Amino acid sequence: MNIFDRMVALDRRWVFLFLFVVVALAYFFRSQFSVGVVTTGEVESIYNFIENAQPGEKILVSFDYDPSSLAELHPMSRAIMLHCFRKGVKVVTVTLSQYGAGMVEEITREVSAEASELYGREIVYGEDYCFIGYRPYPAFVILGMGENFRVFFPRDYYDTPLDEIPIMHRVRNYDDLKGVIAITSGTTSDMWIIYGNARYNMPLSLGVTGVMATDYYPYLGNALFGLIGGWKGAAEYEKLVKQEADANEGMPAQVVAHLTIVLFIVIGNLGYLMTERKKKITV
Amino acid sequence: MSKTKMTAWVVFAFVIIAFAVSVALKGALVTVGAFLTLFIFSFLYKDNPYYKFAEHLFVGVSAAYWMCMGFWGTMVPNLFGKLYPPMVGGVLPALKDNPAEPFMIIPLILGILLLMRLAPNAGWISRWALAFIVGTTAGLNLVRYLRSDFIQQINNTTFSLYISSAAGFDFGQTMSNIVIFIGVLCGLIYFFFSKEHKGAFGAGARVGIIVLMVTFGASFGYTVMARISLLVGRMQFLFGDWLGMIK
Amino acid sequence: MVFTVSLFMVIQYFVPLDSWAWMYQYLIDWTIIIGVFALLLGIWSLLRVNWGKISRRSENWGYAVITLVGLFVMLIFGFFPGGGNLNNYVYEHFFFYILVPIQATMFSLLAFFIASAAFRAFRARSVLATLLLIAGLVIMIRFVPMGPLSEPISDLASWILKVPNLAAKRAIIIGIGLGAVATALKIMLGIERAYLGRD
Amino acid sequence: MKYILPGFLVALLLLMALSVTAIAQEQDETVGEDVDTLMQPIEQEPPPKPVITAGEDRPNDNGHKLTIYWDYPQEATGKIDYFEVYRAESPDGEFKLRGTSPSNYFEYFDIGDSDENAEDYLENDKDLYYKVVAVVEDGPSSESDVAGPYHAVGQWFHTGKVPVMIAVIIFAMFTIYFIQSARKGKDLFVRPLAGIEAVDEAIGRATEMGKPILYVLGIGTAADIATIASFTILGRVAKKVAEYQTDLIVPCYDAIVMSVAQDVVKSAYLEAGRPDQYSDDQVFFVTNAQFAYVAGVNGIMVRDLPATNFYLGYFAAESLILAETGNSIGAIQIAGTDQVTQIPFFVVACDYTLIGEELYAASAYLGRDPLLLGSLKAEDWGKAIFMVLLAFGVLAVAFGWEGFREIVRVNL
Repeated sequence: MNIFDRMVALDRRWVFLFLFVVVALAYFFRSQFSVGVVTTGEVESIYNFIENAQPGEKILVSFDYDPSSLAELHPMSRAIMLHCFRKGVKVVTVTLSQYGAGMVEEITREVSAEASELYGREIVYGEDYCFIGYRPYPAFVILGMGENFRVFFPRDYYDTPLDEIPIMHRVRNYDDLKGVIAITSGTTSDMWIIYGNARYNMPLSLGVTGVMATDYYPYLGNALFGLIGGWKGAAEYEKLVKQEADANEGMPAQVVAHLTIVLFIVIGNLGYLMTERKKKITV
Repeated sequence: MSKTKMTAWVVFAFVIIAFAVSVALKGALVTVGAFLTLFIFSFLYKDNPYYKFAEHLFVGVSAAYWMCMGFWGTMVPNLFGKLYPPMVGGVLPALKDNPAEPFMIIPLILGILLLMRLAPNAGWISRWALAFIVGTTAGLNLVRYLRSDFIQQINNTTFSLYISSAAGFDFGQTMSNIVIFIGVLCGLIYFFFSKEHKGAFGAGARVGIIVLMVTFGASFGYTVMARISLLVGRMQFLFGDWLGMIK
Repeated sequence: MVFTVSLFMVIQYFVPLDSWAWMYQYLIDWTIIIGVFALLLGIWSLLRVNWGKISRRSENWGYAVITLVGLFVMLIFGFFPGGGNLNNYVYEHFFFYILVPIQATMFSLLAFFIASAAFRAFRARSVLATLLLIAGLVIMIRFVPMGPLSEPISDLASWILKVPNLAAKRAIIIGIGLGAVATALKIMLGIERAYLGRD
Repeated sequence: MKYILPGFLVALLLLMALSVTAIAQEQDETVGEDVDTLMQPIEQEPPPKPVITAGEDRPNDNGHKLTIYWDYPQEATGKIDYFEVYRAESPDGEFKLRGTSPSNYFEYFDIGDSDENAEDYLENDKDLYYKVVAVVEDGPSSESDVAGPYHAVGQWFHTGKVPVMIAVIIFAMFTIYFIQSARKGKDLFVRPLAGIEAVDEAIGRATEMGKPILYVLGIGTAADIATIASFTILGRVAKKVAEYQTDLIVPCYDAIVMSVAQDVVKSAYLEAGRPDQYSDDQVFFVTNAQFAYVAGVNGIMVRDLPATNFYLGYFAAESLILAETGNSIGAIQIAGTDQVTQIPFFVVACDYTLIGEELYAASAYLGRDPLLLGSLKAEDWGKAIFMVLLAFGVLAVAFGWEGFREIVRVNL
């Protein structure tokens, strides 16, 4: 058995071992080296969207995920909110996920505290952001908010009437917002496209998990103006707002894992092509 | 004692000692979680008694878990609670005063019919329950799929092939739209069953399968990211939560 | 039976009245309840198979005991002391410290399998396999910083995800939609009867 | 026959065009009367009065909802904070606050509950009266006159769903037509599918090797289309297996799926003349937790070493775990699912993959049942119609007729 035969018939357990060791090392030493994340157009367009907003303009951020997808989606939620607070863009938050309310409350509180520290100004509930709560049946809520936020949310999560919240003043529906960013881990993303964008035509972009992302690329440029997919997308956004955190810390592991897989594919193909050539000669 | 048996006992002793040490140092709960995690990972090397243990435990516990969830989450509030509310008053006081809904006797009967299949020679009765379930969803699927997978798709694919932007005629976008249009048509041609893939039709089908393959490769490549995230999550548990080596 | 309920489900889609929505809700509730009854059948089958293994003392019968012990411990704590809720110590801890870690670990095995599948199957055997390979590689190396090459690769990756991806998924979805509708119709008309256990 | 398809298409387009005109309803809004502002001798002068102009039922719903419109002088909107909308069941009854609207919008969508025990129940076909208050938070507010009666009504037919209904009717007609012609014995051609051709070979291989065959129905319920298609294939496979006297293992995820699979396999064995070889131990329940099921099936694979694995049905993330484990034991693997996200993994890791619709078609292929083949023909016509509509749509848009997209839009 020569080297090329071995390359073709390599026991997959070597692949497993190698991958495990490499990912573990990269994760251990994640703070030692940083990877240059290449930003992509679909993430940049969300960044630019907020960057070009005037202070005082409002966006709706919908956190449609539950704690099980928190690890993957939380970094992008944080980066987007920090960016808004830095620009003075006001954030209206909502959740369409049954188990999302407690989580959103926590995220908004944490991020606003962090932003207060970072940007040296108090981020105030009601002035800079608000959380209007959760209602079931996402499709109907999305349609309802297109009519008037008060249809499903007469009061916010803390039971304050919407008209008494300064940012909701004179905000009736999507028309009064600069746009909507929905961070979702399930079918609500389809609903935002079908019932939100198609019907009310507001600028919409999505933040989704890595598995879902390929399903939503096709909507870029028509229904969506931007898309953030998984850790990579979140890492790009963190880089754009210069607030590198969780997603960027995960990137070394991601990069070496991808490199490992690419390497093994190359080994496999090299071996395959060489043995094939030899076969042709002998026959 | 053969050599393999010896090794097995040594490994077993090692696992037991490690388990005991871990319980002493880190507490029982996180230790159980960590060892079960390692047992499952050991399957990557080969099937072994530790994986078998975790697997069989997992199957038994999960089956019971869903049975209990189904009972307390569905049967009690939606069947008993509606059929005769006072019956569940003890556990779900909120439902106690609701009016009884006699119609709920129907699923009870259908459910019992379903169980009749355990009795010999009465298996055919259970088909009534199956017919009910399948019939209901068939009707639902009929309209749902036609709406979302057929009509909605026509709407989505009907776009202008010719794109001009502020800068004038947008060549790239126009080409992309043409590729999408042709791609969809050829993809559909590939799925034709009653026509032989020959000549121009065959060429269309060939283009269709090419587009499909490119897509499959891309989806596969993209998913790697999500799967590695899962692995990193497990490492965080093993090295962070359990061993405390990383924060 | 099948025809009546399925026809009702089709018609209710077009009728927004309360009374119809009410019937619809009932039908959905019923199917869920019947599903729970069926779980009993499942548990019965599980018991039967494992008990069979134990009584025959077949290979690995010891593991069948583990399954049954896990099942009964969980069932007992799930049904009796709870008093209507499942907040008892054993039930919750079995869930958090046995089910959750094993589940997450099984899921994370995918990281390894996706690597081994890529290694084994991404070979340039034919034109189609090569296309699969190239598309996969482009998407994967978009992660890796590669200096001046990064930009065009990331653009190409985006294009693949936006254009061929859209066309292919749409074609598949339309096919599935039509196939599903045809199957639903066949069930309504009583042509497809395999689900009743006979052809 | 030649004219049937074009005929259908023309009829379809006509019907769709009609439906669009039906949807476009005219709103009759009465022009508001002049607002007479009362001058009051206090420091702060109250804002002008809103004038309710209309209260309309929402079309295409179950009732319980009304939209209230009012007029308000544009220049006065800056002076007020918001509007409050009140409702009562008689003009001099008790008015209850329904909600608010920002000062720059002059309409309110009153959604009542459809449950008569609910607090904000809005009864259908009942006289309802409204008034609107322009609120100034730290000053006097002004109230509109009571307007009404308005009614909320439930509709019998959802006009926004007309395209779906047309599609249902056309598709049902196609299917019935082709099934009828298949019944008459018309021979229908179907192209070969590699995955299906391989079934016989795969079963034969297992027999030669003396190893069992593993058939996984996926994690769908008995009502999922993919599972139903898989039952039919299971029946064919089981019959062959019984004829060859090979072992068949069917671990199940769903209990109902298990009962059906037992019946399917039992009757297949009966058909093959070997009812004695069947036992309920072949088709058994594992558990209905996704990954526990995978763990169990993986265990079966590495211990029973099947020569052939079938994965046909509904699959989620477990697809690749199963397929890779199956590959590691050297089994021939035939997979098929309608889950778009999982198809790539099967394509990569299995020998043969039925992509999406091919899975549904497989049952007809294996059975060669003219009735089932007839419906394949109907599916093909559906695709042809789709392609024609698509081409038509693209042309329509190219010539600037956006109306076409409106026809094929389904409103919720």
